[in-house]
Amino acid sequence: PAVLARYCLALGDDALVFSHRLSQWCSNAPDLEEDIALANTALDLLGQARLLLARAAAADPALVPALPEGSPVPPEDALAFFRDDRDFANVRLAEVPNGDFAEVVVRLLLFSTWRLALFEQLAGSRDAVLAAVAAKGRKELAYHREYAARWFLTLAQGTDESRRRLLAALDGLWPLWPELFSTHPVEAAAAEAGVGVDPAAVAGAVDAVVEQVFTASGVTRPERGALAGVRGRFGRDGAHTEALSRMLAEMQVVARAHPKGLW
Amino acid sequence: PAVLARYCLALGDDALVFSHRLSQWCSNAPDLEEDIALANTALDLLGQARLLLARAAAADPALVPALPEGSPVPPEDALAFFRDDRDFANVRLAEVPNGDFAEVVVRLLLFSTWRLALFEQLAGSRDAVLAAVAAKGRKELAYHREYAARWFLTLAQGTDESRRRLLAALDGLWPLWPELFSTHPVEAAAAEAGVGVDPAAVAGAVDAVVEQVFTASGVTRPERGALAGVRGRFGRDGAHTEALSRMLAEMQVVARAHPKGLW
Amino acid sequence: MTATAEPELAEHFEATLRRNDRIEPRDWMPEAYRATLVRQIAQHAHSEVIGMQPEGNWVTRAPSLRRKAVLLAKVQDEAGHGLYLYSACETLGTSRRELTEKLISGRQKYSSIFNYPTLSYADVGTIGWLVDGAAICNQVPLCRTSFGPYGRAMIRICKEESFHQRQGYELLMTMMRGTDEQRAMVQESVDRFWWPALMMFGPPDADSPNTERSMAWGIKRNTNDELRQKFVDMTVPQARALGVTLPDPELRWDEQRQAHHFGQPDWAEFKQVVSGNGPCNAQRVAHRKRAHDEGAWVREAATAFAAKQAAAAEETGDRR
Amino acid sequence: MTATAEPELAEHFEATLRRNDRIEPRDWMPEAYRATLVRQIAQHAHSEVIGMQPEGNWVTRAPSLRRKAVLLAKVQDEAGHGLYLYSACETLGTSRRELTEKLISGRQKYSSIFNYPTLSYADVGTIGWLVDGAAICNQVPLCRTSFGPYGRAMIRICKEESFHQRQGYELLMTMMRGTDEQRAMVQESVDRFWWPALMMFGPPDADSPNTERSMAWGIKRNTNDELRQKFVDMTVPQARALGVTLPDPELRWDEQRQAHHFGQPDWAEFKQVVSGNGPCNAQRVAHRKRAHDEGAWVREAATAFAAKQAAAAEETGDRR
Repeated sequence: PAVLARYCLALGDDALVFSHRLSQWCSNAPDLEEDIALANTALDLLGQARLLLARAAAADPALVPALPEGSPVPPEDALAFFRDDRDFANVRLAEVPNGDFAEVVVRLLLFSTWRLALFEQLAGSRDAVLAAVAAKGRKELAYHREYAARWFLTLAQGTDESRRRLLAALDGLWPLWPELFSTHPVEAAAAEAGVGVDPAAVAGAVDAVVEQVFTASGVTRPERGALAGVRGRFGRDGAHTEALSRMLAEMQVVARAHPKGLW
Repeated sequence: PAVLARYCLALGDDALVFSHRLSQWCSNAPDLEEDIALANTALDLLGQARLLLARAAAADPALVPALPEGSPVPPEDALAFFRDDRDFANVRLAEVPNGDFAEVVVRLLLFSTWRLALFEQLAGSRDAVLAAVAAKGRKELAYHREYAARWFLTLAQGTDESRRRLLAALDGLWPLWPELFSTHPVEAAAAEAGVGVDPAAVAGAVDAVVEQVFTASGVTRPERGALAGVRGRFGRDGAHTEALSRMLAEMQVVARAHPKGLW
Repeated sequence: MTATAEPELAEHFEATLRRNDRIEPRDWMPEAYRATLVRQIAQHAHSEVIGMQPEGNWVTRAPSLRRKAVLLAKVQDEAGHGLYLYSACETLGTSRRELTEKLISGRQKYSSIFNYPTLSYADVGTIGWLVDGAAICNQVPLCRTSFGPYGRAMIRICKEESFHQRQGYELLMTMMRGTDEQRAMVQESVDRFWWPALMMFGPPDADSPNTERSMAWGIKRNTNDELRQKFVDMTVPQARALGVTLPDPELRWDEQRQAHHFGQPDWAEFKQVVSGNGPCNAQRVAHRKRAHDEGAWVREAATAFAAKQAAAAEETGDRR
Repeated sequence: MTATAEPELAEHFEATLRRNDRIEPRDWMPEAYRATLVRQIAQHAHSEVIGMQPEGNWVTRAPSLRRKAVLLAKVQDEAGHGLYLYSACETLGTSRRELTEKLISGRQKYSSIFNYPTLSYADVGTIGWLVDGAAICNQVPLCRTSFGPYGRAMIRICKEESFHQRQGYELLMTMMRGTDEQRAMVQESVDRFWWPALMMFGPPDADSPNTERSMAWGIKRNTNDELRQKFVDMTVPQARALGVTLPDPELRWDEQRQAHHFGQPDWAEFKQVVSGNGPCNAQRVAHRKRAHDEGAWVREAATAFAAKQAAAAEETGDRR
């Protein structure tokens, strides 16, 4: 159960953190349709995050931060709002600060392609809750991927400016890609136990999908190396970029100001 | 003493909040010299803020937020880090988010011209501490004003682009100017008691200085009306812009995470 | 247009109004009716779009994941409402692009309520309860408005607004069951939004010169003061149930009128806000303009891509 | 230059070095000496400027007003050091502008330590203690470097760095007297920065091909490994006094050598960071480039204004 809990927390944090970045687009998108689409994606991921954090808390209540006696804060919120950045297990791709619209398109393409592959496997998890979350989530992720791939093609072939921005975004995010396929001990243990997926096992399939989008768009794969961790530790280990603690300062401020608050 | 405390708090908050905005320029200025100059200005104002908050706390300890028993946090930090935006008494000019370099030049010109006029009067305050703070601060403020006026002239007469940006910044900040001269009851009472200055009393003199800078730079005074308050309440009353609570979320996050911390 | 004489068309238009039937985009309509409608619908669309900002201000600070989802969904709905309403304008021959230009250059207005800042999470609830509540009072009669696409958009919008209003009220109810600080937040928020909410119905009837004509055209169904009274009567018992006071010392039940007597908002403040000096006017328009300007390259790319696709399709067609 | 023959000039240069005297900007010097110096001083200047970012990251979150003042003043000092060092480069005929271009286009490097993130307020203390400590070990010998302006800049810089180091150590000492969480923060921070601090002395001597020539020229006074040893010997007792452990299982006092034995940093990681894939390389350079680009219009305005002033002064002069 400790492995299951930590595994659900990792997948939940990916969704929670990237959902937050997407929610920062609210009222800032290039057009109303995109504002709606990005909010919708943020909502889908937020929904996944809530189920996964709740599963994590149920599987191992020791994970949930202690709150003042009598606090009505539910476990999902205790996990979301009362952990520090070093206790978040999300990959760094989820947390980097927003750039322009090309950046969100590329990030969403990479994130949803990867996560969809994981969820397709996870639909067969021995943990029934996780399997159900994955079964529901894969439809959402397939839609996100479609949306991102469509815009990837559009920006790649739209104007010189859009292509320039798309390539710059891809170049900037590419160093974060390998981290998604480096197996963390928790993932290895979860795969071993039949509840989770080893991301390295889906690397080939995921790469083929991304390559297909690149080819259709006339984009060549960047050659940037992987972004190093800190002492070999990555996002899953709680070693994040400087951006995460800033993001959490904003995200958690009201909840933390009212540890006994009822919302 | 309650009036003196609230008066010192208002002047202290002006300095604290604008100092924070200036400190956000750190490593972002157009050149190293400007980075140094803006940091220096931020430091001067931070120094003023510390003395004024300490004076406020000494004059009326009831103003200082309560902290957990055994907390070693000194009063100046309790005031800076453990009040919410609605308890800050700074004028809104101090808090609005940073724009480009023209914005900081105009804001610093307006702020330092106004504050210098106040401090010149305050040097004769019946409160010896406040008088000493003002006597020291006026030299700093005179320097800040010189710096801002020099850049105001440079940007006004530099390039078309710099002039365009300067005028846009001036236009954007001008609605915040009248608030600086609207007398708050605490200011009126402090002036009455001979410890403070009624800002309305220095309005003419301050305006003449600003007008001089405008004339030298070939800039005409904007015609924008005053920014309304909320139900007639302004920054001094704790009615702030949306930006202040966001700024404080970041500024206060570490201190609040460690209410018993020793730094 | 040239086939039928104008007096005849005008008679047909008037007859439709008399029957309380709907005018449809292809029907003939007087130019003044069209212009008034475009202005009114555009102002409403702009209000939805600008209205995303004050609530959006708290999306990233929502204090629970459930509240974050509710708020994000609500702001998303507002974008949707903006879309329907711009579409209704397009049936009248005015493009979204044109209207957006008017919004960001300050030539068209939006509801003055959004020129007030949101200063605590309680404001999210208060906006749902009071602001959406006032909007519903304004909008329910518009479901029967004479112009078809507008009326149909309003039916959908009102349904969603009612949902938002209940959600807002429920947030406040929940907070009132929380800590003392939370209760104080709710009261403070209601104190700030009460008068601006009353202003949402527009100036008193005596100062509202266009009301009569809009009512004759079936674009408006009630006067400002009628709607304001209705809102107050509806809201007072809700405030009591919530446990907050409304900041109006004159407020009392008038047994004779069987309605509440209430004080007048500060109409000088209203004028100041409408004329552009409200606490957030410049900020709101600048935010919209920035987002719009920053998105220009994306919209251009989409247009260029669509043109290339169309050209390619045509070429393929030619070759066949 | 043409007046005196090159061999004679070279002899004069070598003699100055032998006497441990200073070479001054107007003196003749070999081109390779000049180029090496420019590269070394520029890299140092860039390190000061880039070094503003990891600490600047915490200026807006400093947990007390005193610490905020101390940190802001420190970051300001770093900008000042950047200024002196760019000036020293200018005496060698290379402008700040040119060097900045090289920095933001990635053609010149800065200290690899700044490619690690700062993740808690304890990092501010650790950077002062370990990073500035290591920098001082590197730099104190440079006060006696053969090139005059560089040596004099180093004297001033070292004085300020020592001050910063003491402030950093004092912050950590204070935090260690605070809460358990604070002590854990300090330990975690030291764990992260220990190895990168050791890497600041550069690769092992065996892999440092330029050391010999730089030492002959008096640009460098000690080898990398000598300095690293000195740093470890200096730091171990400080760590003990502080109450933290250093994350090196091999670390122990070697009675025979009268020095500490310590493990080797992960040199593969070092190479990865130096070659641009460290956790923050791209971020740091992008930040600098953005600030520089955003400031272009200001620098242009200042130049244009100065030119106008000069022209006006000339015209006034002409008329007299």
